[in-house]
Parts: sequence; C-alpha cells; structure tokens
Amino acid sequence: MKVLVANRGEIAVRIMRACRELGFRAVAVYSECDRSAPHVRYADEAYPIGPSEPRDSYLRIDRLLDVAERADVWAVHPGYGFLAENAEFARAVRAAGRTFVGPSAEAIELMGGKVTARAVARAAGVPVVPGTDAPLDPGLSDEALSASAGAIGYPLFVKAVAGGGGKGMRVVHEPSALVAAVAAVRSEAGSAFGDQTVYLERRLAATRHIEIQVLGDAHGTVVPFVERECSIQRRHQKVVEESPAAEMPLERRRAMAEAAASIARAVGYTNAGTIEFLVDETGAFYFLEMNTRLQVEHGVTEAVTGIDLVQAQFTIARGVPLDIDPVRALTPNGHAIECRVYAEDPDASFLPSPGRIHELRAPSGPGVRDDSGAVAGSEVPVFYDPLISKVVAWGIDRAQAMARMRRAVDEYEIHGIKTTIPFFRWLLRNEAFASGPVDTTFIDATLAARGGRPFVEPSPEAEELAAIGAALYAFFEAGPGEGTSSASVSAWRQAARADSLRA
Amino acid sequence: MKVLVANRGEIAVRIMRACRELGFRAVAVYSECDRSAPHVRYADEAYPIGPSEPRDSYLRIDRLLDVAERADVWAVHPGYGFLAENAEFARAVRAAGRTFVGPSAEAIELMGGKVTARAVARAAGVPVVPGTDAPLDPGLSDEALSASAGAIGYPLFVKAVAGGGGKGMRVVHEPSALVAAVAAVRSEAGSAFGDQTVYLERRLAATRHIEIQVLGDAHGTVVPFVERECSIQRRHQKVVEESPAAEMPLERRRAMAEAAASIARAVGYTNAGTIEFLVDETGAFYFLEMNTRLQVEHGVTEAVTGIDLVQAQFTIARGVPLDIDPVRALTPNGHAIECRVYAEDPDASFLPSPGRIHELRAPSGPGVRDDSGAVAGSEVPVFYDPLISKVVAWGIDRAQAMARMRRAVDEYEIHGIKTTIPFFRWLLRNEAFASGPVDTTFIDATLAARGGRPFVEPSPEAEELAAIGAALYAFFEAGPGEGTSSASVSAWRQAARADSLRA
Amino acid sequence: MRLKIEIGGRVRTVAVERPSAASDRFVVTVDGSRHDLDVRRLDRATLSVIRLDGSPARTSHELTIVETGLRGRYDVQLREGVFRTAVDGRLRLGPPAERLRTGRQVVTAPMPGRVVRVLVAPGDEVDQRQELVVVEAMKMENALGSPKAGRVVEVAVREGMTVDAGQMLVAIE
Amino acid sequence: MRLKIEIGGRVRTVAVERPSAASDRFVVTVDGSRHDLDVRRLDRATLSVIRLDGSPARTSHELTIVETGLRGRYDVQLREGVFRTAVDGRLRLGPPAERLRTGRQVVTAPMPGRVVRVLVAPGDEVDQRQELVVVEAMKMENALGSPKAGRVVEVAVREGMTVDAGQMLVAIE
Repeated sequence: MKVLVANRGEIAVRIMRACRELGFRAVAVYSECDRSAPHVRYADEAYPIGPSEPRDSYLRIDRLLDVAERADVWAVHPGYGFLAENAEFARAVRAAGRTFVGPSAEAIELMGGKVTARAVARAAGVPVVPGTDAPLDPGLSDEALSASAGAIGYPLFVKAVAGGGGKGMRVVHEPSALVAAVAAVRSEAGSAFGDQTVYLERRLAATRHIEIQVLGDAHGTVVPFVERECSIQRRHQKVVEESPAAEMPLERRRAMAEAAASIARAVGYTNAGTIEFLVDETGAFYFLEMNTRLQVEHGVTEAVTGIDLVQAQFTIARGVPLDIDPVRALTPNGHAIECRVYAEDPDASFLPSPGRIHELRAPSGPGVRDDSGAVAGSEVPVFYDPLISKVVAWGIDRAQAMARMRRAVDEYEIHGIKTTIPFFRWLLRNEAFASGPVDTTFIDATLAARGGRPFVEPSPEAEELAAIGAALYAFFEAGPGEGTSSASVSAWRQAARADSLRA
Repeated sequence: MKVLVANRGEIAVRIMRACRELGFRAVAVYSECDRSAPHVRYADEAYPIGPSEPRDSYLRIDRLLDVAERADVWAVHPGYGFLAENAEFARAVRAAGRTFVGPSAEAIELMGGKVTARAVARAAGVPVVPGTDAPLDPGLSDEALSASAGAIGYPLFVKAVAGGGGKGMRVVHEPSALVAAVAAVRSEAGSAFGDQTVYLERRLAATRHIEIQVLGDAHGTVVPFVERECSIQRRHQKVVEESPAAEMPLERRRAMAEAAASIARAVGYTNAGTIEFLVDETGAFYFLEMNTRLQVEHGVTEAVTGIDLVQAQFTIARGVPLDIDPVRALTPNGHAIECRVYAEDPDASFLPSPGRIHELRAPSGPGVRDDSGAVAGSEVPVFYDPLISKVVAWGIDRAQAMARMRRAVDEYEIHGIKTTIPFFRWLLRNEAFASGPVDTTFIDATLAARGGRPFVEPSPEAEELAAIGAALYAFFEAGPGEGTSSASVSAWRQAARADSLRA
Repeated sequence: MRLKIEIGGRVRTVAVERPSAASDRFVVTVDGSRHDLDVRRLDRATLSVIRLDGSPARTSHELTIVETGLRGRYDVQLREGVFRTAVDGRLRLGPPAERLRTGRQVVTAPMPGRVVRVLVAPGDEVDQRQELVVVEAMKMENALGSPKAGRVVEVAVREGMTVDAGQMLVAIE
Repeated sequence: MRLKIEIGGRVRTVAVERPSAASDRFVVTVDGSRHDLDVRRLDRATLSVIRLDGSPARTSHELTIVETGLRGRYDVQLREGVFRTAVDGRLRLGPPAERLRTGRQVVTAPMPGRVVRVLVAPGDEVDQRQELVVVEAMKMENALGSPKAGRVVEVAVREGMTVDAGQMLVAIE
C-alpha cells in the first residue's frame, strides 16, 4: 500500500512518518530545487514534477495525478497549503479512483468561500463576526458601500472571499479610506486568487484567535477537540500556538466545541478540519473561518490529547469508523506550546531570510518534539513558505511547558540564515506572555514599542566573547605556525597582501 | 542557584536540562577524555577532576567536594552509576552543608546491601526470592554450604552482597559446581567492590523483571508509580524497557505498588528510588533489590505519567512536599517503550564498540524522545558505560508505541561505531516481542537460536546497492576528470601506484 | 597574534597568545583586559571555551564561527545570539549606527520576489519605518519600511515587477 | 570507471558511467546488470540515489560512505544496514567465511580492558562460541567466545592483565 504525499518540507516528512508507522510506503514528489530535500530523502519513492515555481510543480494537478497512477498509490495526502484546499484536486484524485485524504470537494468549496462559510455558521446558530451577509455587488455605488460599512462600524476589514494565509485583506480605520481599500483588495485578490469578490467584516478590538480541531468520519461521527490558542501572529499568520488556551472556562470550551461540531455536521464534514474563532474581551466568540485540512499547529493538540491526527486522517480516509473517546479529545492532559521556526529575521519585521543552513542542531529531551523539514546543509528555497521546523513543548501545566520551551529554543542551534529563534528566546522570557493570554496585536505592538531594538540584546560580555571567538578562529585558520611573534607578523602581512589583492 | 552534576554522558545532559527548566545554573565536572563531551558543552560552568579512569575522576569524592565548594552549589545530583549509591558520598556532601539529591546515607546503606535489603522486604511483608537469609559465613564448610544450597534448590545464583549492574553473580546449575562458584564470586567481588560477602538465591525459571518507581518526600509521603517491564536484558543488564507491563492486571499493579511503597516507608525513603521484582509465570512477584537513585529508564515512566522525575527530585531535595496526584502516578496514559542505544555490536554478543562517531542523526517527530550524550564527532571512550542515547517512543497503546519505535530506530543514523540499533530493528519486527511479554532469557535464547546470524540480514538487493554506493564514492573521490575513459585509466594507475607505495 | 576586531560599530584590539602549543590554554587580551581560556576546536567551525578566570569562574561556552564569504567577516554564534564581526580592523561593517540616520539611504530587496505594492512616490515625505514597498516572496507579503525619516528621491520599481535580492527599490534622503 | 568490489566475500564487477557531466544521471552496471540512477552527493560522505528503473520504480535511497582508514575499504550504510566493502579487487576482506572455521584462529581483545577471567588452558578442547576469556571494559564483563570448535594451543594472558585493543588473547587450532 502506497501513499502519495503531495507536499514538501516539514509537513511532508510528518505525513511520511505516519505512513511508516502505519506500514504504508511513502511516495514523494519534488520540484527542481527540492531534489535533495529531506522529504525526498525520507521517502521510499520519489518523482520529479517540474520547475521550482509552485505553479509549475506542487500546484500541477495533472502531474500529481500522473505520479499517482505511475506509482499506483491508494491514497493522496495533500498536507496543508498548495492544493490542500483545492476542491478541483480532491475531485480529480477521486475521479482517478484513488482516495483523497481530506473532506469532500463540496465541503471544501462551501467552507473555502468565506461568505458561504459565514452563512453555514449562521445557519448552524453560531455567531459570526459582524459583516456583510453577501459579497459586495461589483457594481455597488460608493454611497451604498459607505452605508453598508457604516452599518457594520469601523475599524473594519475588506476581505477577499477567496483570501487566506494573511493575504487578500486590508484594515480600514475611517470612512475616507474605504473606497480605495475595496479597490485595492479587489485588485490583489484578482491577481492572487483569480477571484475579485470581497466582503466587509468588523474588526473586533483586542481579540484572541482560538480554534477548534474537528475530526469527522464517513459514518457521521464528528469529534471536536480541546481548543488551540493562536494569538501570537505576525502579518495575520501564526508563529506560536498553545493548547489549552489560558483562562478558558470549561463551559466556554464546551460551547465552542459544540459550535464547531455543529458547523462540521451541517456540511457533512469528513476528515480533519479546523474552525477558527475570534474571542473578545468578554469571552464572546465569533466564527471566523474554517480550514478544511490538517493545520500546521496540529502537534499541540496531539501533545495534550495523545491522539495522532495524521494517523486518524488515514483511518478516516479508509472508511473506518473513528474510535476516539470524545472525553479524551476534549480534556487536555497538561499543556503544550508550539514555536514555528521560520527562516525570517525578527529584527527586520520578520522578513524572509532564505539561504543555506550551515549547521542545525534541534532540541530534544523531556517533553520536546521537533518536526523538521531541514537538516544541516539544506537550502531554504525562495519559492515556498519559509517554515523550517516546529518545536512543541509539553508540560504538566503551562508554566512547565513554557520552561521547557525556553530551554528548547535556547538549545536550538541554526547557523547560516536568520530565524525566529531570537524572538522566541525573548517571548519565553516576556512577562505579559508568561502571565496569561495576549491578543492578536501582540507582535505588532511589541515591534512598535521596541522601535527596532533587536530581540536579543547583546551584553558587553557577550560582545567581548564574540570578539574572542573571532580572534581564536583567525588564529586557528592562520595555521599551525601561529603562536610565535614572527608568525604573527607574517599573518599581518598575509592579511595585508590579501586585502591589496582585493582592492 | 547552582547545581553540581556529578556525572557524565546522557544522564548529565538530562539533569542539566532539568536545571535549565528550573532556573538553576548547571556545573559540570569532567575527566581528561571528556573535556569536549556534550555534558561539558551544555553546562554553564565546568571543572576538571582528573584522569579518565573513573577511580581518578568521577569516583573521587574529594575532588567533587572541592568543586562543590569552589562553585558554591546548593545541591549535588549524582545521576546513576559512579557515586549515586555511595553512602559515604551522600554523607560527605551533606556534611559540607550542601544538598545531596538522593535518599539518606542510611537508606542507601540499608538497601544497597542485598541481604539487609531482603530483610527489610521480608519485614515489610513482601515476598523475596527464596535464598539465604544472611550472608554466607566465610568459614562455612563445604558440607554446610551444600546443605544450604540444597534447601534453596537448583539452579541458583551465588551473588555478592555488594554486587550490581550484572556483576558479582554466577549461576550454578548443579551441586558439583557450587563450591567453585562461591569461591569465584567471592574473589571477583573482593576485587570489584572490596567486599567478599556472598549469599545464595534461587534462580526462578521464566521470570519477568518488573520494577516500581517510587518518590518519597521529606514529609513522609511515598508515591509509587505504574510499573516498568525490563525483561529484555543482555548480561543481566537492560536494553529495552516499557511501561506499563504487558498483561498486567490492575490488581497485581496495585499489589506491587503497595509492596514497593511499604518497603520505601519502612526505611523512611526520600527522593527517587526503584524496587525491582521478579514475576513468575503464575504472576507471583518477589522482591529482588532496590536501586536508591534515578533509574536509566525513568523516561518511560515520565512518558506515561507526565511527571518529570528529575524535576521532582529537586523539589524533594528542597524539602518541598510532593504535589503529585497518586492516581496519575499509578495510571498509565498510553504506552511507552525505551531502547538504549549502546556502543555495542549485537552481532558479536553485544561486545563494546568504542570509537569515534562520524555521523549521528537522532529520530524525532510524533511521540519520540531522544536523550543523548553524544553528537557527531563525539568519541565513545573506553572508560565508561557505552550508553550513547535513549530513545523513548510513546503511543496511545502498545501497538502504536511499537510502530513509532520501529519508525524511530529506522530513522536513527549513526556511523563510525557499532551500536544496538540493528538489534532494535530486528526486535521491533519480532513476533514474540510484538505479541506480548517475554522473559529475561529472551536475548540469550535469541542469540543461541540465531547461531551467529546477523540481526539485520542483508538482501541481495541491498548488497548490490552497497556496491553501487562504494563505486559512486570511488568515482567522486577520483575527481572531476572522472567519467571519460582516459580518466578511468589514470584512476586505475593512481590506485595501482598508491598500492605499490603501501606494499 | 594581534587583531583589530569590529563588532556592532566598535573596534577592539585583541591579542591571542598560546603560551605552549602542547597545551590548550590561551591568553586572549581584549582592549587591555586579559582572559585565560581553555580552548578546544571541536570541528573547523566550533570552539568550546572554558574561562579560567572571571566571576563566576570556569564558565563554559560554545562558539560557532561561520565565514560569511567576505574575507575576515565572520558570524560568531553564542548562546546569547549571533554577532557579525570584522577581523583585522580594515573592513568596516558599513557605517556606524549614527550615520545610518543621515544622508541618502537606499532600500533594497532582501530576497527575490515580486513587487505587489508601491506605497510612495518621489517627493513624498516619509517617517522612519513607514512602509514604502511590499514585496511578495516565500508565500508572504513583506512590507519594507524606511530606514529613516526623510524624502523619497527615487522609486526604482513598479507594481508587478520581479526583483532580485539586493536590487534597489527606493532611495530616501 | 570499472571496479572490482567485494562485499560479504563476493566480488562484483562494477562499471560507473556518467554520460554527461552536466547531468546527475549515472549508469552503473553490476556484474552485467544495468542500473539507471539519479545521484546527488549531499556532502562528502552522503549520497542520495533515486533509481530510474526497477520495480517498484523510482525508489529513493540514502547512502553514507565512511572510509575505514584502510585504502579502498569503505563502510556503506543503507537503511538496511552497514556493508563493509573493498574497492578495486585487490584488498580482500580477510578470508572468506568458510575458511574462518579452519586452521589456526587467534582471539584478540576487541577493546582495551582488563582480563578478569581466563576460562581455558592450553590443550583444552573447546566448542564453537564457548567462552575463553572475560575482559572487563566499559563497565562490563565481556565474554569472548571461540570462533570455532578446536583445541587451545596458546593462552597469552592471565587474570588481572591489562590488554590493548587487538592484543592476542588465545589461539585455537
């Protein structure tokens, strides 16, 4: 039995690990720049699918179907990103007589459109963030638009119906900026998603982003899981997640789980999905959107429930009824935190930092899990999401999980590129984060308050030690004759000569 | 607050991780060959304590006390092995006004002597393996000895009172071999432990080795934990452990836990300790011995209970009352297995294989923990225990834990020395092991049955691939001119020339 | 061996002495203050250093030194973070921090990507860190901010353009 | 390039061809059977190999090659295990397996240690795998067994002696 993993990076390795554990052979696909990537090296079989640009390889449904046929796989797992929420892909895989490890194409379509998803939630009796009930009519006059916006209230978001991953949205603080923002999001969404449709949504103040994982099987069972808190975001994308959420009364947990399950049931949802909510300061929650695939941060849920979500996806895909104790799924055992190690420079507004990883030593030991898509020598390509690995720390309570995560990010050694590790070292020592929940503006507010100061500020002692290190390195590189005064002189001369050659 | 970790290797790193999580600075000690070892690199401070031979460094109480004073630590953690069960060390640390992270010197003495420990167990109403109630009188006549042995029954063990770690014991199958065996063990024990005292113990047939972890605090609380099964042994030393034991009725678990706790209470035991039992085919259990320190295999207990035993050791050492839910401690959440990666050749009767590790890539991902004392480039010295790292796999049940461990040992890459990894790859595919408990003779019986066949038997395809790999390597090493026929000729010539130079 | 080493805009004079080639003890003097060290080179890039003096005594440090490709410029990684260093005193790591805020400054693309928004035009007054251009790369929109308050003197790209790493986007004066 | 490669006592004739230096495609022929491969050298010791033929097709393999210190002798590590190989046909990996059981055989210490027990004397008849000497090393007692059934012709150590790796302990005929 073979499985095609139609993805790359850490999630491809994660899925292949589940394949090995379940006795499936894993078939990898790779673009040109990924020939030597860890997911190819980990696979049992590997097929090239085109140039490095995603649209020429990982987004090519035809080539993926061709590999599925040549390798004769029983199932295709899409991971997250790329084609994971593409209904056409799900349909094509099934039309080819193979199993798509995910929900029905209809569920993907219904919940992938933000406005239809809001309608589903409302119909299921779940509160949604205030906003327009339907997409904006493309021919709407500026006056009608203003009236519509006024009824919702400012600040508000202009959002593309097809948007996602922090793209296709813009915040509007006052009426004068509304028309331009709608035009801009339409244009962006048209080029990014091929769909100019937009709608308006209230921007709630001081909200937390809390989501509920669900699993649904082919027999009508839907199991909701204990929530994940995902409020630490930059550019509307998560970098830190935890489970359970801090300060989550049992009653609210049950209400959110029930809301999520009723949305999933309303669309006959199968396989893994996640319902995202915004929670305001009063504790009221509002449906935000549904992700119809495995979530990046599924590991924190695995840590506190003990349920392997990827294995469960395969169980569901095979049509086997879910055998999960709903109490186990909803009752967190301890606390888990995830830090996403991105090739990004936190000291430069989290700008991507692609390149070659010289050295990579991931943390380990008690309570620490690392899911990586890179090794020493790996190149982080410019073509894809810059996620390198995900560290999950588990503890018997939040304090122990945080202490272990602090220890883990201190252990994490990666050289050659900038990563989010220095941000995590700062965050895990931050009072506000340690003492309780923070809202989704936390990183932006932090960056603004720090005014460009680096997250890890060097002490004079550390600078001195760095100078010592550079000097020792130069000493060793100068060769075995070093250490006598005459050798020092010649090293000076050598350096001078080399410089004059360069000048 | 600083802690002196009076050990080396993986356990020193494990303890230092707990130190970092608890906010203590970790002070390492090192022998000559360990200057660049991972535990030194991980530490905040590091002190040399002498030559590589253990008796000149890690066993030097005077030097350890000197470091404790110079670094001014509040506590000394002995790990396992070396001085961990040395009452004199515990006493000396405390006499110097510092905290010894372990039980009282009196408890170490009482439970470290095998005959006194058996007396404690009997007095606590716990069955012991049939044997002599007192050490053999050195002046005992051969006839009296034979009578004593006959009363116990054959086969039996001659055991040194001070023995441990598989040393200082010999099995006797028939009366004619008795006198010689007693003389041999006396002589061995005299040179190894400085104590010639021996006793006799029945060798039970087809027994399993099952042990109970306990924690005791300074306030009289003793918490027993769910059992560990440790029947996979070579040379009476464990290589694989799991928790819970297979086929363990709840009633027997409670009975064993209660027996262990009553022994601990009987000696006012504080800190971490483990009571080892033999369990026969009927399920009857017998006290074997007590280890008055942290156990190598503590990680499987941490995996199924969520309780950090090393952190708990520090909590106890500070005099803080234990705050552990006894139900959590005794109720396994899922199942965990540990494989000890030793520098030993399983295809040569597990002979040690010291040397330099060229490459080391440890497994990771869902449910897998690796506690390592080595990195690529590390030397496994000839002076110490050859344990490289411990892999623990957790699963929601035994089948999932085994599948994950199989995946993990398949992922484990280590080059340059022989390790027990090939044995684990075989074991995790072995029917007898998969289907239930095995007894302590499993490895010996397996080795005998295999008659020297390697644990991982090469397929013809694999041999062919290895030939291809060697050829490709030779091709690349021959340099960039390779690939044309003339270059091939010159490579042949080079090889011939190099050979003639060597000849 | 005597070296000039620049870190964070400050140049230090560093002397390295190994009293005996048979020993791993080094004496390194930084701007006149002396450090006794036990040094092991674990591999080409990795040093294990134990300080034999100081308070607390005998602190253990692991340092990784990565050559950046420019002669004498190393990235030194400690537990505390990464430090860009320039060895021998003649290679300046760009202008000192104070000078960054004055004169003509050029904003370049930090990675290859596509310009998705240009938010300023020549002549615009901008604040420090005000967003100038948004470049999409690695699945993300990356807003590039102004290095200082000033006036936009040149905009070298337009929306939709593909840019290479290091390519000039906007100049500020 | 043509090579003789010995693994497990069997010598194979292997030819390596790289049709174009611009491509990563290799054709390797082993004893006349041809393999088309896509080969990447990830670092000096590590190769990623995808087979372009065979059934199943396109299997992915990672191979690590470690030089043993003896010219032409490499340890090749695959997922399936480690293979000791001798390249170029002139270095034999010791006598073939059948010969191991005949003639004079020497048992040597596999690691430095201390002899704690000598269990045989010259003239003793021993079975295959019967324990001859116990060497204590690395905290363990290691019983060294006879490579074959035969007679002890020499015992070169006594209890208490310290031995080096490779030092002869016992000879069997």
